[in-house]
Amino acid sequence: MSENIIRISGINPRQCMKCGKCSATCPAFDEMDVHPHQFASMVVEGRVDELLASETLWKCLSCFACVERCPRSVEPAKLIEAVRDCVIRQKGGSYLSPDDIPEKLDSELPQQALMAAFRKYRK
Amino acid sequence: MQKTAGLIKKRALELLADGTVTKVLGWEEGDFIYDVTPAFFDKETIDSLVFSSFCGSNLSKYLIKACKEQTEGKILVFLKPCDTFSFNQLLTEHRIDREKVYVVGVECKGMLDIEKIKALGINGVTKVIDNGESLNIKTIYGEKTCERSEVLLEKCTTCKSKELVVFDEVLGEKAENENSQDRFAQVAALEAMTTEERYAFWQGELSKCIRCNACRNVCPACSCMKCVFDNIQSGVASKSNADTFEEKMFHIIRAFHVAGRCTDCGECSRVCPQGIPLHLLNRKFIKDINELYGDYQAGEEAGSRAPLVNFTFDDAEPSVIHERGNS
Amino acid sequence: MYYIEKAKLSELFSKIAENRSLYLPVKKNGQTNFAHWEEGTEYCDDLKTVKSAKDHFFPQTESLMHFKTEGKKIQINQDKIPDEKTVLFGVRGCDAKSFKILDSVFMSEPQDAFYTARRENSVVITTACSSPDEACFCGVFGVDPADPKADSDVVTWFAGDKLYWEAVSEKGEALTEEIKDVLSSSDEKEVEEEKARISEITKLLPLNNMSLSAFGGDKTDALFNAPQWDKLSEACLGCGSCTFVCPTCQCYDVRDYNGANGIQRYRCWDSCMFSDFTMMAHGTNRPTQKQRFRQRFMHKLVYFPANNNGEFSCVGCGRCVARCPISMNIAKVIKSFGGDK
Amino acid sequence: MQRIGVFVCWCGSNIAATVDVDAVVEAVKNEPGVCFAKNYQYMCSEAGQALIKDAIKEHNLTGIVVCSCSPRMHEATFRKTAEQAGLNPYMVEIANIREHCSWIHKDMKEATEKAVILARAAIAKVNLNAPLQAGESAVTKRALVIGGGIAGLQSAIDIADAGYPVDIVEKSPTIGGKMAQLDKTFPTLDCAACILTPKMVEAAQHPNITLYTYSEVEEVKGFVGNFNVKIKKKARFVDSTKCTGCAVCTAKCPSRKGGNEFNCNLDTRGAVYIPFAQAVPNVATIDTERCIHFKTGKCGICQKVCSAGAIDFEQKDEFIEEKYGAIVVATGFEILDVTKFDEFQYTKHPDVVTSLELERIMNAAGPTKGTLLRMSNKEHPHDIVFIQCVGSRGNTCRDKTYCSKICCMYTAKHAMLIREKYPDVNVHVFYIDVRTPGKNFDEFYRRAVEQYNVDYIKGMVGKVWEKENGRLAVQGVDLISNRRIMLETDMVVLAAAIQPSKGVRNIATMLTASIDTNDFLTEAHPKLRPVESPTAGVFLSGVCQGPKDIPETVSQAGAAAVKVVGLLAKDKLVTNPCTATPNELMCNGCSSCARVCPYGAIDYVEKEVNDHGKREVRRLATVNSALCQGCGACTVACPSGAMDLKGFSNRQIMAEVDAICR
Amino acid sequence: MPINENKEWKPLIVAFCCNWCSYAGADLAGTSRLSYPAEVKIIKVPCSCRVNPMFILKAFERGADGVIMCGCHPGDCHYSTGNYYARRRMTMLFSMLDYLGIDRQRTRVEWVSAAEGQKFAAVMNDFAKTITELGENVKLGDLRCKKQQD
Repeated sequence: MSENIIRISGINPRQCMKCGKCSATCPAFDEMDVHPHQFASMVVEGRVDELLASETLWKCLSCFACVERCPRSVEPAKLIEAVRDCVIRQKGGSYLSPDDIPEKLDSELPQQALMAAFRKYRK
Repeated sequence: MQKTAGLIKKRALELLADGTVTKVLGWEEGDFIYDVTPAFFDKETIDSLVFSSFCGSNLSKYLIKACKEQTEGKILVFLKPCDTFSFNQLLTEHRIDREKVYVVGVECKGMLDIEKIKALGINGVTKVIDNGESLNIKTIYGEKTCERSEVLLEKCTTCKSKELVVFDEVLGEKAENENSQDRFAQVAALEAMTTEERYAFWQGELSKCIRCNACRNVCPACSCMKCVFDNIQSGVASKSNADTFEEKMFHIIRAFHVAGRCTDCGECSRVCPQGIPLHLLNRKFIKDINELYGDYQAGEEAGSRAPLVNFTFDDAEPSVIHERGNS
Repeated sequence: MYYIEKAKLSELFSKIAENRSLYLPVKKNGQTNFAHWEEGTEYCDDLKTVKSAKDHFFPQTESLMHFKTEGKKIQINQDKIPDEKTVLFGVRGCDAKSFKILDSVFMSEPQDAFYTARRENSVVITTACSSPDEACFCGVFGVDPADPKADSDVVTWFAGDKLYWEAVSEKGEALTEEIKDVLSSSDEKEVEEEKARISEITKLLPLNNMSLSAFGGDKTDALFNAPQWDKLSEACLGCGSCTFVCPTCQCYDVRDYNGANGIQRYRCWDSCMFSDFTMMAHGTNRPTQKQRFRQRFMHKLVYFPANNNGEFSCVGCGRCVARCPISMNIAKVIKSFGGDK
Repeated sequence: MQRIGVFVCWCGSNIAATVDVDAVVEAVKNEPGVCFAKNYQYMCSEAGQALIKDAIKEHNLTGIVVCSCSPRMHEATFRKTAEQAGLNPYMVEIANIREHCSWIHKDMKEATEKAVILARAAIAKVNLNAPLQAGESAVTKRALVIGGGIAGLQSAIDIADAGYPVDIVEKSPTIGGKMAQLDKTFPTLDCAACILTPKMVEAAQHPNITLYTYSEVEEVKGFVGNFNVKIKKKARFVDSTKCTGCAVCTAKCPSRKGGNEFNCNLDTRGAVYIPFAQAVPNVATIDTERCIHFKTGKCGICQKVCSAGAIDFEQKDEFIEEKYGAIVVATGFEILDVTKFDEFQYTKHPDVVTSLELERIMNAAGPTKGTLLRMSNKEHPHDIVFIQCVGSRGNTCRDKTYCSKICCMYTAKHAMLIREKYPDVNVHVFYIDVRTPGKNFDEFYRRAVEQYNVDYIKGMVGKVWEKENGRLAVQGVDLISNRRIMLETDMVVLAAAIQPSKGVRNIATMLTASIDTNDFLTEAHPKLRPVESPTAGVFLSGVCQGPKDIPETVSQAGAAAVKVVGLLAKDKLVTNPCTATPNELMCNGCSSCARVCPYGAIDYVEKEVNDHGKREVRRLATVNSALCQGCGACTVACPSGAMDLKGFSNRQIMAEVDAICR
Repeated sequence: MPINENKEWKPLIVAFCCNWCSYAGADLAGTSRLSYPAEVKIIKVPCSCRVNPMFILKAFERGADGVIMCGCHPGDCHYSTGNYYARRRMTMLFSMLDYLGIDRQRTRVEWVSAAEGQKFAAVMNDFAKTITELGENVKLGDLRCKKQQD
């Protein structure tokens, strides 16, 4: 599973020097249960189940601040995205169902975002 | 052509007369119009100086010896655009002395190959009149004609440049280089073959080699005092192709020794009595160099650093060869 | 006189090849040269092969002996003298004459065993030149391209749709006897017409009337220091193309090749035009290209006749005229010494 | 024909267990040139060497082959042995039948066959060996030190003390380097100026030292023992023989807008300036870029106020050529440009400073006269955040991959000094790792934590921004407690990476000294020759070789000095005899060889040659055998094979190929 | 001693190693007892830039089935720039051999440092495997050098 994540992300998590800059940068840090800086070592340690269950996957904004700042080219957002992909693949592509949409709709939500969400969370 | 020939003779006379030069290097007329011989002329002998569509030979190499012997005054040399590249390359390698040479650049629209005329079945040629587009050929079997473009020298069909890169003055009308074919097309075609096909091709061609050394001796880049193949001390000396290995060794090493220095003047193929397309070896190196190390034209600029005596830190690894297709 | 239809040439060749190896001009990779005939090989009737026919008797490289070391002992093994029975078809009159010139070098004492064996085992079939070209000047050296009988075993003519066949020596007769099945008898009418036609063309050849009066065995003093050599040799590149295509050049070098399998002693063609020709410990005795150039022509036109009853070592084949990269050749040499007068 | 002896070593069982040494001896006996062959248990032992010596004498051997361990191990040994027996040491070849044979193969038959082939190759080579004589070259007993920082000064003083004249070339107007900008030094906290300025004065006054300040190396030619160096003394437009350093001109100069480099541009200086009060030489320099006179032709106030009449607007650059036996490179370092790290607001907010800027702020001679003040409003700060590893240890395009080594210690120093002087200031240090190896270093850091209550936070700062109250917000993470840290602070100090000075590339090229991907000069051997460049006669001192602190720099500077002294103490240098040599009769002077020579060892001469009786003047390559290191690049560039390498000639290598492929 | 007494064909591989890195790397492979085929025979040269294409052709002429050149990693050359020239030269030579239809896998360049004993052995094992699979070199040898089976 770890290999899968490494393959999908194209990232070598062993490059991480555990400086924490990703977490220091992350705008969604407080919302997360597993913080960006933990991702690399958890992938290395094979604690994938915890990651798969983590809220963080859905809290990460993919703003790429961590990717931008990471001095070691570990780029946690890509790791998180890879874990997210794994979850989606496991669920058979039904994280987001059309039934969920009405309650999520609000007047300011752009159509684009909806389309993007479907593209991303349904396979 | 006749006009240019007239201009050339006139300028040679003038420059000899006003003392600008003491000697003229040009072409001397032969028995038939196509058999001109490179020759040095002075005031007395200048009459036999000619210029025709068969002046394909590159005169620049003769300057090596001539510059050494020239003690006073300059040598006038007539160089076609492709020859000027060789001239520059010789300057780069300190083989000739720019101060001793007066270069008259002669514009060129491609030189002719008597072999190609004969290959058309035109036999017994005694005279050829170049009308610009077509040729009138007198033979002992009557008059014949053919298109000029059919019988250009191989090197002229793939002319790399009509630019004179070095000269003191220019004669003739500048020709366009529009009809020239891609000079790397044949190389690319060979590259596209399978290894076995290429092997068969070269085996067929190189096995014709008789080691007459004409390719080497005519080559302006082959200006060694003593070639490794003639030097019994070198450990690789050989005089004949007693085994097929020797023909490969000779041609690989010759191409390698001129790699990055070869201006692609095409003389090697022109003079080969067996018609081996030797230029395809040199062009392969030129193509590789252009692709791997950036475009480089030997002789374009005097003093430039040849690619094989140069490098960059991020040059391609030799493994690029192994990664190529067509095995 | 016999004939065979041109269309049936391959029958003739297979017949000849039944008991002997047949060599004839073949076009390969754009160049015509003598090659071994096998079923399917196509005869090429080009006027001239690039290399002359001399290779057949005097190949460019030839192994002479092998040395082998065992411990510190050395063992010498002579190479086998060739015993292949051969037929050479399609030889032009000029090349046929060159064999005679080579014979006087290799078959006079000390006799060259390899050359002699090849020569004795071969039958030479000449073919008249139906379309001589501007570089031909064999007439100057007494060759008749219309009827190359001299120095030949069988003479052939291509005329109309037939190949005419006439044996002119014992060897030729013997061969004819062997293959008579495929030949038909004929009169000489068409051949005579062909001979006349060729003779007419020969008159038009621009180089065919040169005079050799300036040359000969007694002309060393007159020619050696002649001023013409400077100009003539000026552009010479020092390559060996003239030598290697020449049917009469016969110089060779003997070399040793030290391979993993012992040492091979072999000979290979050499050229007096090469800067390392006859290189000796002290250097070369002809250090300039002028000297080397002069040597080649003095040898052909002066030294050779001096030692061979006035026979010139040139047959006027014109190969050097066609092949010299800078268009310098023996015809120009002859002319510059007044040969065109 | 050579008379060759072959000596096959058993190396105890190391070789003999896998290689049938008797069979090897038998097999090589019939090789050309071999007239003696023997095996022995330990060839390198005294008895083994005696065996070789006896054989050389008894059999009149002209060359020997030792089949043994790697030549890297005992080639020198056996060469000496041969020399003792009267044989030229270069007539010895080693066939490596241990590392390259017995140790890697298990099958005895296979290993024995290979050993025989390796021996044959060595025999084939010896057959073509010729005695070689090591050359000699004289040594110029003078050293050049490039860079006048602490590294250069220390090297220069040590060399000068040993009695050799030394010239220091310093590109800025004063010696002292980066250390002069420092306030205090760790771990003793003594003031940098107090320990540095005496050294500067010592160098200036030392009879064996010549200072070339405001000067640069223009050109280096020559080779170890014989360098020819051209030095450019840039025009100061002040006659240094007249200037008394009174500094009146510097005070009166009306062009005051430009930054003061010495104070990291935190304040300004005049166009005519003396970098700092203790500058050596204490001479003013006119900055023509800023000088009104040079820009408009007007002004000239400095000239008017100078009582010594030292101002000379007409002064020209001066060139000095000097010969040296050895060169010490001590070009030091500079601070990484941190403007690319926009998350820390360095370019936007004056209260975000680098550590070197903080040094100046803390220094009594600095822009705030030593009072710790915020640069934005000149107020006393209450909180300071230090961020470590800015630009170090990363692998992205804006980072350096290495650890800058000194930051952990100077940050601890800064934290401690601030807490000592201003106990009211809270100090936070964001770190990834604290690296403090060194004598009293970790104790020093612990003191900062334990005694001075410096708040060390394991984690990085993600971003810094300005709050409405003008203070700075710092968002970081504490990896130990796995929580987000939000701090409000008055100042942020960035421990910026250090990198080699920009000019070093140019100097390395001139010296043909190699540099690594980070532009640090490469040492000849990372462990055994750490202060020597691979280029003979060039030595490395200080940070130009790699990040170091002051004590390390000084000890390395001393080591470099010893190497220089060791070199200058010799009257003659023995040169490697395996050098390239051109065959004059074959050289055509095409320059290919010179273009590939990494040492500039090839030159051309017009020379008359006698080519078998033909005399003519030709352009010929000549090799300076003292410069040539014997790489052989030229031999392949030469198409005619005129250039060959002694000891590794074309014939010799081809003979080896032949022997192997037999 | 006759070489290759047994009939099983084994390739002949010539390795040119620079003195400073690759030769030392080979030494380290030996010291570490990392085996590679005995068919590999090493020739020491001062630097990879000393390797003349003629040496490589010579080896093939003499019956080598594969030729490998090892030098310091680019940037680590003892002579600072030698291997950069070698790199270009070998690229060109290999390209020409390939162009002439000679199996390009028979030639190789590897950069092996003095510390890479492991790599040296791995490279030699791999190269020997490649050459064994390719079989005997028939395209570029001199027939006169073929060993006679007597």
